Amino acid sequence: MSVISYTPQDFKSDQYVRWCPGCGNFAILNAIYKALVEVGVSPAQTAVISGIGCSSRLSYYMNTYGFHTIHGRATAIATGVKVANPALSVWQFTGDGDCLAIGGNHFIHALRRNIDINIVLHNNEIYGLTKGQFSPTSPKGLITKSSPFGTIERPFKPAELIFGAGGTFFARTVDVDIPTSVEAMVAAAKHRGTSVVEVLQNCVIFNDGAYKTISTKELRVENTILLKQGEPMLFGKNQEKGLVLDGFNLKAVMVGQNGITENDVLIHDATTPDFFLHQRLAAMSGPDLPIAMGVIRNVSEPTYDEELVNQIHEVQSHSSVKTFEDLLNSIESWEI
Amino acid sequence: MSVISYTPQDFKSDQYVRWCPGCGNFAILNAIYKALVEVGVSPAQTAVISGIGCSSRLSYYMNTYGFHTIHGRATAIATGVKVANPALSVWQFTGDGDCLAIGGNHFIHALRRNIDINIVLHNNEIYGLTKGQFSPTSPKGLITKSSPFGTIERPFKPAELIFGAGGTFFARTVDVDIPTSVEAMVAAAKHRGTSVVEVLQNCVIFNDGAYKTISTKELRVENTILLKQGEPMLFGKNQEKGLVLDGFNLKAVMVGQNGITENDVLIHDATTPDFFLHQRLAAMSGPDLPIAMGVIRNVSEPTYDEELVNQIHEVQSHSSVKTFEDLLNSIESWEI
Amino acid sequence: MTKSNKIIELEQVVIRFSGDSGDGMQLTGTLFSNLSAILGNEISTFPDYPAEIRAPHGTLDGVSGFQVHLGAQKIMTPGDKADVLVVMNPAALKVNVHEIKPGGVIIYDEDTFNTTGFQKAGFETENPFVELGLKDVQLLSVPLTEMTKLSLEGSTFDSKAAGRSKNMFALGLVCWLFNRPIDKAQEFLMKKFSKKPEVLRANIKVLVDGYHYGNNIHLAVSTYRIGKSNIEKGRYTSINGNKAVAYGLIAAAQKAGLQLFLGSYPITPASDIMHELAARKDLGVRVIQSEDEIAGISTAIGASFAGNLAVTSTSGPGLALKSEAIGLAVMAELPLVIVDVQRGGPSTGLPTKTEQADLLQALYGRNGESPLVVMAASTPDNCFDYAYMAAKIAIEHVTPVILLTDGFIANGTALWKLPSLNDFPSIEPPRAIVDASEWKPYLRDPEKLNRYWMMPGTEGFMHRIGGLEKHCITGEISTDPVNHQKMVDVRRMKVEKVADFIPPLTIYGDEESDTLLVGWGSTYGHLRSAVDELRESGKKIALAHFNYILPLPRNTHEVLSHYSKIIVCELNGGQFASYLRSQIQGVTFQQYNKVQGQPFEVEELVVYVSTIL
Amino acid sequence: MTKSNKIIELEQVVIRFSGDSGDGMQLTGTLFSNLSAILGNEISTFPDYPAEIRAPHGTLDGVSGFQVHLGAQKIMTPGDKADVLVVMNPAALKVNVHEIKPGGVIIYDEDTFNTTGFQKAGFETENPFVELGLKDVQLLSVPLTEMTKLSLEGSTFDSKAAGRSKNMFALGLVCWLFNRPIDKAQEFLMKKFSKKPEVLRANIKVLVDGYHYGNNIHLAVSTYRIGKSNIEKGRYTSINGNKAVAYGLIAAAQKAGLQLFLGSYPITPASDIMHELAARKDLGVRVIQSEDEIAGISTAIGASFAGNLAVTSTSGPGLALKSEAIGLAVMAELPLVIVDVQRGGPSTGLPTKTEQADLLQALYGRNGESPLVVMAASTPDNCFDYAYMAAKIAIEHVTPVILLTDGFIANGTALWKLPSLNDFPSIEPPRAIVDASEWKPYLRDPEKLNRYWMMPGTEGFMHRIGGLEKHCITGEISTDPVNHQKMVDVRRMKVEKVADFIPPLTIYGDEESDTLLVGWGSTYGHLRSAVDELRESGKKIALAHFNYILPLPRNTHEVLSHYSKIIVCELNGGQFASYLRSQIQGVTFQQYNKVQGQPFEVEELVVYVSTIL
Ligand SMILES: Cc1ncc(C[n+]2csc(CCOP(=O)(O)OP(=O)(O)O)c2C)c(N)n1
Ligand SMILES: Cc1ncc(C[n+]2csc(CCOP(=O)(O)OP(=O)(O)O)c2C)c(N)n1
Ligand code: SF4
Ligand code: SF4
Ligand SMILES: [Mg+2]
Ligand SMILES: [Mg+2]
Repeated sequence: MSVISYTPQDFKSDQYVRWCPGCGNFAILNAIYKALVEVGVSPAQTAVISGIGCSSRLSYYMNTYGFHTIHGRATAIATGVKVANPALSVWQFTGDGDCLAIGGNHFIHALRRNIDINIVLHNNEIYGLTKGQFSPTSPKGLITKSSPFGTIERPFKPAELIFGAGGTFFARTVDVDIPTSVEAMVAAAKHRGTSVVEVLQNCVIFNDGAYKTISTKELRVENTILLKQGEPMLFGKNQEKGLVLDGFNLKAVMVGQNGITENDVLIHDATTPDFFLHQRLAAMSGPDLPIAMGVIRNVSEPTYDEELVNQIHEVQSHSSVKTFEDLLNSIESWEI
Repeated sequence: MSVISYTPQDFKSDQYVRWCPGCGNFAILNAIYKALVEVGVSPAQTAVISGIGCSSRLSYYMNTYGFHTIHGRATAIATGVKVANPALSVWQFTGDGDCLAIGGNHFIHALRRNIDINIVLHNNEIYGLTKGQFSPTSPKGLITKSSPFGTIERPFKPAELIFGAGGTFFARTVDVDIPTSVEAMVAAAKHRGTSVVEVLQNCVIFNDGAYKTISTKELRVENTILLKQGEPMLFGKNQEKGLVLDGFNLKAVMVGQNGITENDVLIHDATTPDFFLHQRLAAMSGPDLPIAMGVIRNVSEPTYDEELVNQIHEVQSHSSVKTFEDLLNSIESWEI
Repeated sequence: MTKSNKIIELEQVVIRFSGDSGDGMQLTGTLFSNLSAILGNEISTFPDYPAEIRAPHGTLDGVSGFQVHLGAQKIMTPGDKADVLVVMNPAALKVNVHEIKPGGVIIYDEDTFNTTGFQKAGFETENPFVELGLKDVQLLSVPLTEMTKLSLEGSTFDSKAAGRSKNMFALGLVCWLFNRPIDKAQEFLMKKFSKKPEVLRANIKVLVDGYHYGNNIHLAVSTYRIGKSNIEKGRYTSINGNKAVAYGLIAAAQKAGLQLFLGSYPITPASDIMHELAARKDLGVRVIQSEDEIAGISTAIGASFAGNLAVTSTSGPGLALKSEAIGLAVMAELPLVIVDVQRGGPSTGLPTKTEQADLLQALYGRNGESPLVVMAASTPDNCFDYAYMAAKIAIEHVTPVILLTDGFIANGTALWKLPSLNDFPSIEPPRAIVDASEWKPYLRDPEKLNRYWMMPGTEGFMHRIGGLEKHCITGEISTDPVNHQKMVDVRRMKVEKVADFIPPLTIYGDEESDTLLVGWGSTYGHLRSAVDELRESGKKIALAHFNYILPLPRNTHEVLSHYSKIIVCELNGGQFASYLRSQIQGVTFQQYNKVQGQPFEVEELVVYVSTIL
Repeated sequence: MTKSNKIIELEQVVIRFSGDSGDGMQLTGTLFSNLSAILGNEISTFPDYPAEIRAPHGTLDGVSGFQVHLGAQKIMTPGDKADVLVVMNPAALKVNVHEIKPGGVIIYDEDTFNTTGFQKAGFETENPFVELGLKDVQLLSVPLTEMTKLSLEGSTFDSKAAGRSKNMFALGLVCWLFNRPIDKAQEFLMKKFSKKPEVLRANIKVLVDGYHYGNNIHLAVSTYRIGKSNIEKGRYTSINGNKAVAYGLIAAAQKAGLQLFLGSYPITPASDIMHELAARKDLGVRVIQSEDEIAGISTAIGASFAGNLAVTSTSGPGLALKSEAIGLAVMAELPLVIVDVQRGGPSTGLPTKTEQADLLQALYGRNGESPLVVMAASTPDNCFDYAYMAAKIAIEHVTPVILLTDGFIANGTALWKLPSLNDFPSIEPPRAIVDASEWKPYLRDPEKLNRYWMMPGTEGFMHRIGGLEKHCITGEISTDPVNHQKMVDVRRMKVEKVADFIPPLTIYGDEESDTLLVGWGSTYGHLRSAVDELRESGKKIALAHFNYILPLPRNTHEVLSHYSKIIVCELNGGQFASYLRSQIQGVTFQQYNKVQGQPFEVEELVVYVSTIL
């Protein structure tokens, strides 16, 4: 987009970063610095919108235009920013409470409209900032300040909600895996329409270990699959395992065993409009199936902001009303 | 549930019904009268909650306990009613704007929690009461008061949003088909958890003909399939057509042609937890595939209200605190 | 029951068209008022819709009315009661029985005055006039339905469709009655139905037949001639408040050189502002019909952050929902225009009725010390001016502004002289006057105390704002006690400073009288007319009418302190009175309030004031 | 810089514990205040949290404080400045430099007073005391970290874990300083850590070692003996305002024979009410942690419709979001308790700081004429009483009630005598007194003007209510102008009638003085202490403190009119003053305001009042 190239430093603000030591948000912050360098849009052309929550503090740490708004409204505010100035690269950083509890409605409507913003969802399955209540993604049974006997609520599966609302882009990463986060964020930036990057984020204080099964490189090799567009769905230490279809379900197999070859393994295609396989991939969880990481869905559909601008141009090309004065001349009026 | 049996008259209030002549809501009202007779719960044990919109006026026409609330909040209010008194049969009548625009967040969270309420969604793909703006279900391109050049928004597909939010029950009917509506409503009442009956409703004034392809018995025979639990997916005048799988997609076939027999036709099972086929069925639209009507998904999962009551009982069975006085005795205190 | 017919020369006349929702009364009334305006009359109109839901045909709930007041001059209100009432069915008669002046004319469609019609309207006898105790009116029975059918005989219209044109027959008749030019009416219809030649032809035929019907049979009622007004020469249109708001915003955006953005959710009676702006894609206006009111204002806040002239429009319940986000706009200090078209409350209330009961909500409906500018338009046409000024203040003082209108002026129309933008003050978005390296997001203009508005995309001025309390210069998060006090104070002072940029309060009427009526917003026409009437009858009385509410004009205390008796007249329980008491110590305020979903009547004000003078 | 050490006999003392967020200051403070309460002291505490985010260790932003005021009697506030300040690191010293009394004692952990510590706290030199210009204080340097490590040597704790126990060493030391019973402290710890025997053992060891350390080395500072208070005999606990609110609601539900329901969304500083009630499943309390504040109140409205004692709890931004739904509760006339634990505003503001700036929002933050009852608690313990009364009024008058508390009393604690429910008035849900066939949903009790509350499940009483204006008896939708006026009036009068059921305004202090201080809500302790101090110094002064705000006590005007100088003191920009001006004509109100996110200090009030007396 730009011939100037930036360094992570260009995107860092002078603010002291105030998360708890060990918080997963630090890694996410590092990832976004790196990703923005790759995206290549200038800090001045980048707008970072956040709601309220630990995660939402991120906007202060970016040397871009930033707006730390109110709880739950970041998606709607980001929508306004983008429509007002579609030339901006608009990012939203938001928590599972901010985005999916109080902000749920704006979120699903943004996805429906496919407005071109990039949403990074810091999913720590807890309300961090308010010191530890369960969130809409907390696993059922979790004991928290507001659920002393365990929650009785079924959690949202973000990917499924997103697909159900018409989402065109979904990626998943885990905070500690910065390279995958960077890749996902860059892909999100390139995708036109609402992109959601769900980052599984550890809250060391109120929900430590929520993602412990994928918290180290070794564990991730064991328990996740990193999906790559156009590549076979292989995983394991030596890429010795693969995913195949079993009816409508996915199954993990050993390549080379029972006559299964790499050719039997599914090829990842994030670009199919039909979300069936994306849903299946996103739904995978241990122990039989690996957790899917990377860009799971990446589909091209017209965006709201483009459509709006197109419609404006279309109408303007047919109308003689170019100014307020023209408008007055166009309406019924008479001399007295 | 009850040995007394009721007549539709028992559920009718004395209020004059004020919809526009020809409005599809009249048929829905008739269907609910009939359905409640079959459900057999007394009017006094029935609570009807609605938001604001033409459709939401329905609560006035029911001789039950009724609450015509504010725009978009019916789902949350109904949730409160049910949790406060789980013995009640709680119904919500709501429009596509009320439920999916301003009320979208409460709706998806009710589905997530699986609170045992029955939601009848009058989907006329328009804002009726405010005289004709597009709604979140209006087809893209629709020209309305607020979209004089056609909407640029992609509509929600209610079924998909519902499945994405974890919905356990979904049925679809069209206003004019009262028997199917009655059946769907009765099934919704029997289902424990959040049940959504989407009634495709004609707004004669602002969006007339939105469902004209299925507005008569003849057209419905041609263009819809009425799904029945455990029965093959047959449709057409003489049930001569059927649905089969073609990869992950559904395909309509002529039974008896090209060697296809009734045995090849899919059997409808609304009760599978996996929503794959339900989604496929709900997504069908003409001309190649019939529009699916009837109960598409009907899955058993614990409900929020049951879980809450269970947890209360569980805690109570272990606690010696039965009264406020006990509570005071249980806390740290000292004599002065 | 009837008087002898004569030609009455009038300074002004009030005509009310009333019929079933489907009878086209709004169109009839609009056409008639426009015809009158073209003739050089001043006009003021007020549609009186039924509740939001369509009620069954012929019933009281389904009655839709449109009142037109026209005259040579000083037409400030749509008039209290009608000189001429046109009723399309018995229900319309019943609903409007108290809206007719003594000696007035009632024109009714005799074809609907039958047993079915009486029953639907809930009459118990076959003689509605007697049953209603109507005396001292001139009745003019016309077979409107029948004549319309006859008029369209031989056309392609079936009799049901033909029936729908009977409003045109009535309009033709009334045009004859008031000497309105029938050819102008035809022109209007030609524009309106340009795409439906069939309908157009039918309507014109019926219209002309109605006119001639009056002419031919020389109906046994008074006919009227109305003097021409001597208003300023120029190009005029008739405009309602919602449209005027939309135009004012468009004008302001152009003057400021900004793109106009509206984030809004439909709600009666504000939706038309959105409809109007959504139709202005030719002018590049960006409208998001959002998923709810919170998203409406949130998208607007985002658009403001991004540098647009950002607006959100709503009515009372929507304003309530926006409360929290308004607080963000106050805290972040962003320009934002919030239009609240008030309606009857509380809660969903009376959505199609008018009221002034959102004032205290506008002033105080947010957490914390959260000051912003509150202003109110007072006539359909000055909705243009105040929308323009709201935008100017929002932009130049970098603050949210709530502009209050209400159902009465939003839907009512008045004559409007097409403005020239040259006559309007410039609007200068306040941009940083120092280099990026020296600039800080909460540096302020020393005069207005606004911060500078620098938007994304501007090289070098990257910064962060937000809803937490912030340091008074850098904008960094701050919980410092003294800084908080400073910021609370400066936000208040910034709003107070707006008083230096608004006109002083003026007095209408007898400045030297003892008694002062005080009003604000849409009651202006009624209050002023009442003052005129009172003064004509020899009483001494003055009026102070407010358009700027927070801050109040600087001279408010001084002006008010001249009067020993001050009566604050409002369409609410006394909200402005209560606000004035809280702001102006040492002055005693009395109240005259009405909360009935209806505008004042001039007459009630005159009677009330007369009793206390 | 030090004074000679002596034993000081005190009526009262203020101790402030301050350290890093992770240093356990809240626990230390709580234990110490409870120990004192057990000894028969009156107590008042106030935690002063850092902003919501955990700041980096050792920095100013991370400092967390807990102040305890204890004494023989009349401990009404947590105290202005500390007699003894315990600081765990240089940052805590810096943050609290203005919070220490002349001659006070500073106990500090010398192990953290090193170059790293100074740098983190932003000191420029190696001598923080000089750098801060601290004079006239007694410094007590203790190697807290080191001693704690030594104390735990040989245990299974690594030195990092051991470091975390240093608050117990400090506590032990302070217990020695103030003669607190160390065995009681051990008991408390045993309860607290019953499930972590390892941690328990370590904490007790360190605690006891700290105590003996003081004892052994006879630190060169003053030690204190505090008189025992002569408060009423009985069983006591210490309670904070949030817990007291929760208990008051539980008590009210039991007394009314209703199930208790809470719909709420977490928000600082109100969340603890929800936590408290969510833990009371044993009492059948039903809590929904809703998806947002609007759902919080909406579920509560549903629960009220269904017959529960329904409550929603929040803070300012949440109250703003609930505005529209509150209007529904007003219109539908349903019992509902809305607890607003105020915090610094506007917008997200200062979430962990205290303020009284939601008053006008509570009064007016809704569309239309939308009256409801507004009341405020004034101490941590009377949060119980006012929550109880809020529930009683909501139920018996069938109206929403907003109960205002704030961060100061919500988190602050006071001694609370365990109440007996017998001493509390009965609560009678008003059920229809006529047969179902005669009953109508908007029939009213003639005395209170409430409608009767009939819930789903009751055979025969099926009815419909809603947010549209309704007929004054049947509850059917009505747009009739006169009916609307009637309903607006009756909703207002119903709320006004509550004044017949609340205690009259009383005067504290010199009834006959010229000058009256006026306060409301949580400033009570400070205002009363200031009045006491002023009177002790011979000044004549009176205090009128309000807990009931809408309606005001019936005798308000009469009482206030006795004073020639009235000063309304508030932690906002003057909201109650402005409300009083709007309600009480002919009385002049002055203001004393502070908007710094902090409670008043008694001293500033005394100084201010002295200057104007
Ligand atoms: C209107 C409003 N309601 C509630 C809050 C309190 N609040 C702040 S952040 C938050 C949730 C935090 O959880 P999440 O969004 O998951 O972010 P995290 O802190 O976990 O990153 C809540 C409830 C608020 N600030 N504003
Ligand atoms: C807070 C609020 N916002 C907006 C409105 C205006 N409003 C009333 S109903 C409605 C939408 C109606 O559409 P829908 O829910 O689809 O119901 P329908 O009339 O089509 O049955 C709107 C926008 C309102 N009453 N309250
Ligand atoms: S509370 Fe949790 S999410 Fe918040 S900063 Fe600390 S570790 Fe991170
Ligand atoms: S406007 Fe449409 S939805 Fe509303 S009552 Fe009329 S036909 Fe029915
Ligand atoms: Mg979270
Ligand atoms: Mg609709």
